[in-house]
Amino acid sequence: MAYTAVKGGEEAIKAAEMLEDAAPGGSGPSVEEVEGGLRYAVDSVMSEAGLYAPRLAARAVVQAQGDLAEAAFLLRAYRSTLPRAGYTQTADPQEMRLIRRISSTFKDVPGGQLLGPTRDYSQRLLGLQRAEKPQPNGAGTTDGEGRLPRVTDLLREAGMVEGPEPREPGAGPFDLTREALAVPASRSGRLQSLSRGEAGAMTALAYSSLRGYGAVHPTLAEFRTGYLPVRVEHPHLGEGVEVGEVLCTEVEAVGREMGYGGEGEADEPAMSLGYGLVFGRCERKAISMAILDAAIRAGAEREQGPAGPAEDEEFVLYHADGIEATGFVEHLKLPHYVTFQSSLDRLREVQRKAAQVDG
Amino acid sequence: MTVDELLRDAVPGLGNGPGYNYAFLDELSKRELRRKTLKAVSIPGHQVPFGSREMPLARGWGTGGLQLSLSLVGPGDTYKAIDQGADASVNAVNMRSLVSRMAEVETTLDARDATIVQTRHRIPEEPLRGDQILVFQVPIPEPLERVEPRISRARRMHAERDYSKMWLFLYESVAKHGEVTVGARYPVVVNGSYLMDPSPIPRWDVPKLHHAPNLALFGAGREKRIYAVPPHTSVEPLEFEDYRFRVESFPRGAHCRRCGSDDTFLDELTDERSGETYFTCSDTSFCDRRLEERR
Amino acid sequence: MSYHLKADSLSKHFTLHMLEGRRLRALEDVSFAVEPGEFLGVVGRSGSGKSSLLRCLYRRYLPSSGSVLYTTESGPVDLAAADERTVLRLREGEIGYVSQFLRAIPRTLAREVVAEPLVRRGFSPEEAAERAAAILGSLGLPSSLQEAYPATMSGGEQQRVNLARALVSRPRFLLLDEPTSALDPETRALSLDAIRELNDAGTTMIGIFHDAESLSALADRVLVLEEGCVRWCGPAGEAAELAVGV
Amino acid sequence: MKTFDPVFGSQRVFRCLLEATASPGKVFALPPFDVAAPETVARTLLDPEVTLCVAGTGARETEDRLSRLTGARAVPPPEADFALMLDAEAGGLASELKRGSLEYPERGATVIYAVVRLAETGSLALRLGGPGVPESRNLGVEGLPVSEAEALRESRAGYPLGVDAYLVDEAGMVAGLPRSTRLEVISSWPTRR
Amino acid sequence: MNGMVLQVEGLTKLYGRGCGRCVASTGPGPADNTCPHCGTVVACAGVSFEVGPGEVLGVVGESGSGKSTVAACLSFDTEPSSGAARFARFGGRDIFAADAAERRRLRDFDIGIVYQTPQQGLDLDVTAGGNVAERLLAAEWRHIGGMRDRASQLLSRAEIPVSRMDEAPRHFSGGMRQRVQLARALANRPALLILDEPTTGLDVSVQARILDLIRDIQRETGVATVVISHDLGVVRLLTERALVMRHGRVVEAGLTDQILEDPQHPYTQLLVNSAV
Repeated sequence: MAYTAVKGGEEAIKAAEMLEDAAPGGSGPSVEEVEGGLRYAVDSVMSEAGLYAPRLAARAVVQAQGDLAEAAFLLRAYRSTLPRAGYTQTADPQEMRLIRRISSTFKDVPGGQLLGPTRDYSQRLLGLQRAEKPQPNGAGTTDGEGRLPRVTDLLREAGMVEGPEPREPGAGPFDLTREALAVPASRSGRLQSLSRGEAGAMTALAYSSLRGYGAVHPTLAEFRTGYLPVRVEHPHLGEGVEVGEVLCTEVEAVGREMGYGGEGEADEPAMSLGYGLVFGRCERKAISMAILDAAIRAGAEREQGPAGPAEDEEFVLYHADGIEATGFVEHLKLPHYVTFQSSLDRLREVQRKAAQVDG
Repeated sequence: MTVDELLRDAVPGLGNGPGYNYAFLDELSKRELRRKTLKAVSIPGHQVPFGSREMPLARGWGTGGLQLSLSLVGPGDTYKAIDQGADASVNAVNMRSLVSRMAEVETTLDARDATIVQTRHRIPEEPLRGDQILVFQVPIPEPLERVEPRISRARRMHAERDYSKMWLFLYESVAKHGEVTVGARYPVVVNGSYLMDPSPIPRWDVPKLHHAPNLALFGAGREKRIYAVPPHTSVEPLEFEDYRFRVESFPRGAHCRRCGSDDTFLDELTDERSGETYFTCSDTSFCDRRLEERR
Repeated sequence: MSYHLKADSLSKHFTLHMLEGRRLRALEDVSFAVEPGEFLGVVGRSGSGKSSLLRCLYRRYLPSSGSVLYTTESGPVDLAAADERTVLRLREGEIGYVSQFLRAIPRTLAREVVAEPLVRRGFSPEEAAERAAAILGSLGLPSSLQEAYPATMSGGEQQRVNLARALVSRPRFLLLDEPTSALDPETRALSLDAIRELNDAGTTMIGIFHDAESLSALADRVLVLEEGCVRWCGPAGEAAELAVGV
Repeated sequence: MKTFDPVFGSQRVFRCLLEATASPGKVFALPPFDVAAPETVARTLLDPEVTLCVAGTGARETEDRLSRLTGARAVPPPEADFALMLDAEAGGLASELKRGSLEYPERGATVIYAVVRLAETGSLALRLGGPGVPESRNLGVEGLPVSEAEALRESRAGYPLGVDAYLVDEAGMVAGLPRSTRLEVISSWPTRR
Repeated sequence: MNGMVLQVEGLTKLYGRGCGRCVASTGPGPADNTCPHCGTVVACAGVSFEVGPGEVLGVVGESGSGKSTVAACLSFDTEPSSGAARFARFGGRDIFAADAAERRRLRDFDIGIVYQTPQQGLDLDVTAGGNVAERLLAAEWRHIGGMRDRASQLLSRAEIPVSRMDEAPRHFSGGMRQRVQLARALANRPALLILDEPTTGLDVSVQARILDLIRDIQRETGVATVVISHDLGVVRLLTERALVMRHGRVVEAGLTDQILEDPQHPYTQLLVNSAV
């Protein structure tokens, strides 16, 4: 009968698993095929899991049969079993080996626009024939040596954009995986939380802000995708050693929300800055993250409180995590008959009292 | 070197499948959970935030209770898991298999044999002893969530022990319905101080928490909080002098169709053939034992 | 000589900020004294500063300079400089004021308007209402009108409510600003009787009257004002030869 | 003697501490290891995420060792999450430690006192009450000055703010004094050492 | 405390980072309350007054004068930048120095407030009786029958028909909502009542009834009261003493009838002469 039978839960679960495994269809793509061919799926899973491991992410995508929320969940659950071997040094996104770099602030931006590999500017036609894979000419990336100037630095020098936020006091950045996030969150806590957020949820919230539920409608000062070197301190030499690189997308958005100049500067009005940095080429999410970062800060400064859900830090940070949201929504599939019985009892009591009054 | 090999080398612990530490969690995670658990016991009823790890179960499926159990268990333990009172319910089965696989502990269906009982939505009918620990899976740890969804505000209300909004919620249900309409998840005050959510147990089980001889630990994985009721601690449901707290009542003459009990919490079922309502014990192991004894 | 109230070089100027700071002089260097139980009449042409003087004494106007020494039951107080709380206490306890026009409490029955000062002094609402009815009756206000809002009444009726409110608590000191101007001769006589009765019982009074009869019927001495200055002050009888502005 | 094992040793010590916290004042035997009992407690609870201070005779050396073994950062007492008092008789620690805030009372410190002996009677006799204590319970301590017991009690005057304590004796016995426990000094006389 | 109920001294509230020159650079002189140096808004500065038992003090001024900031500080809705408010029921101590628990106690028991907007002072979706009962619950009343008796007394005193006690104020008119607020504010017999524009935005006839009610209840209970209003009529009717505020400063203080008949400050004269 039901999954709540007194006996047989164990058998039922095994049978259910078997049915799932035996579902009709081919064997699906291999881990390698997913890693190479479904790059955005892999990026999305890494980004939401908070673990940069393309091979494992691809494996998760295969195991979840393309359910990316499930795949991110698998990877994040796996991540929590991993001990922390050490801490990397603070990475400087300036060092990124760029494959893409766009600025929408100025027609001609120092360092130039680098469109990189994208179909952003092409027609979205569903291809009905398999296309030949073209051979691009050139490496397609900068070498990371000749650093491109940062648009926000230029704007800041001109006094147009707020200064950097003062460093948070204390030993180091907040660690979301070690501590429960409380709001108001530190900036590092907020950015970590957003960086692991669910792309769809973040896009929706950022969109609501653009549509007027809030007032953040920024311009992308800089949008960069590229490989960011990761360094750890050499245990004996004490200097940084590059141990690899991670593909990241970084967004700096400047907004007409007026802030003030930074520490020690004249109190001149300036544009505020929203920041986004995510694993992989999750471009939508990176932009949304920058909007939400700016929106949350705008909300905190408003005398009358947040102007919309996107500006409400607690609302955004507690609802943007896809793993938490999907888990709780899906837990409704679990049995609840004890609590339901308890509700029935109250309802009957209320009905009985109502009947007494009417009678 | 493969990823798996790399990980196996990096992780201390036993051979619980490639890449997994004893009891699944890495030692640092366990340590944090343990520290927070001790604080939770030291401040009964207070919700201690912790850096809840992702588990191989979905959020909302008992990750909090599971993390507590995994930080507690050692080779000498005997573990029991129930969901809705039943050891064979899907969630309980999953918990039991995971914990026994990852921590190599004995499992049992008999509450008397367990050192750790992990539960969703029920307290066993069998009275627990002082050497047993009851671990609750908590979906929503915040009792004030019904009246204040904002965590930051609810936290301030706890700081000030400002519970008039919760009382008002109960007042309103009496004003509107002539009765307190809270079913399960009945709010309680622990040690005369903090308002606490006992997790969605039926009201039937709430009195069992009051001055219980055993330690009760509550874990909310998604909401990342741990709280506790030490043994011999007062746990009082909110009630008015003229509207007392009452447990669920079953129709006159209702009893378990299997073991005949009329003093246990019953599940209401419908006979597929006759269409009649009948009852069985919610605590299936307890029911089995009674049935055995009566034979 | 013991005085109940003594004004010394009292002046009142107005600065009209909305009219480029134009200054108006209402009172200039006014000095006089009233003995306990005495009735001092104030006379003068319209605009001579009579009402301003009474208002300064009651502190509805803030005097610009000078002093107003008032002997309370527990010692002297300078009404021109006293803090607000002292003034309010005196208004509540011993200084009454009847203005030319009714400033009754809106939406309150005549009898309640009159009873209110008593209630505030701790009388029971019933007893206060009884006394209010009695005094309104003695001023010739029919009980049907006592149960009406004063705002709906004629000028004369309003004036009697006003007077009754001041008399009912039997103040030690009473300021009267044309309290009978709108009354017919019959009710005016009743009002004057009530005022005199209180004066005879020991209440010190300063009054402005629009008619010579009322003045001569009540005043022991008369203060004559002209353009804000004291022109003359002396026994009531000697004032007959002076022009009394009406 | 058995080597302290970070996985299973910690697990057993933790369960013992949990019982001690849940039943304040009751004396439990810590599992014996090749490390001094108070240090097994520290090594069970500390890791790089928390801070530590050690006081008493030989504090510096112990602090260095624990920092190295657990990764916990050594800090002055007012910043410490955990404090270890090697020589409880010196006293004066509880009043310096952090007590948490009303919103986050759990941020109050945990102090581990190394004492001489725990029993039902001792030169310092405490009467305890509160959660985990049916009616009341007596605890005798050898080697904890009355002033320190008073300082501990004072730290909880603003409950839920306060300092949580464990007493660990030379025989490897432990008793918990969480902040919810009401403390009353019923008798004391100078200890011999 | 010299028998006073409340003594406010030097109450100052700045919105913004402040630069040390804010207070000196704002106020009636510069006719602005935004600091020209740093953009900080000086909502009020150096406001001092006292209220005695049974007294009603008016605070008059147009919007932006800082009068509502005074109310917001006294009801803990905003934190003053500096200044003190000694309160007799708080042992004569400064309420701004109270800790969170003490503040809640003060708000629950000792200071009643009626806001201009009912949604600030009421939960519009909780029954009228529940809104009153919330105060009683905070005062640890635990008997529903008893609370309902007390709530119906208070509500009927506030001219809310008892038959509507179990309806939510969302369905009430603006005037009724204000009366529920009043009943709620008085539930625990506060020592101080703060009325922040209690009748603003209501129809004239509704205003009149509420003002009468406030006056009567104030007389009956003798609660020390601070009435914040831009409406001189309200202040004339309810108060005996008043402060006039502009640009965050008190520009005039005195007896209410004196302020209305013989205003000293240019702004007060303008205000009095602007009454229609």
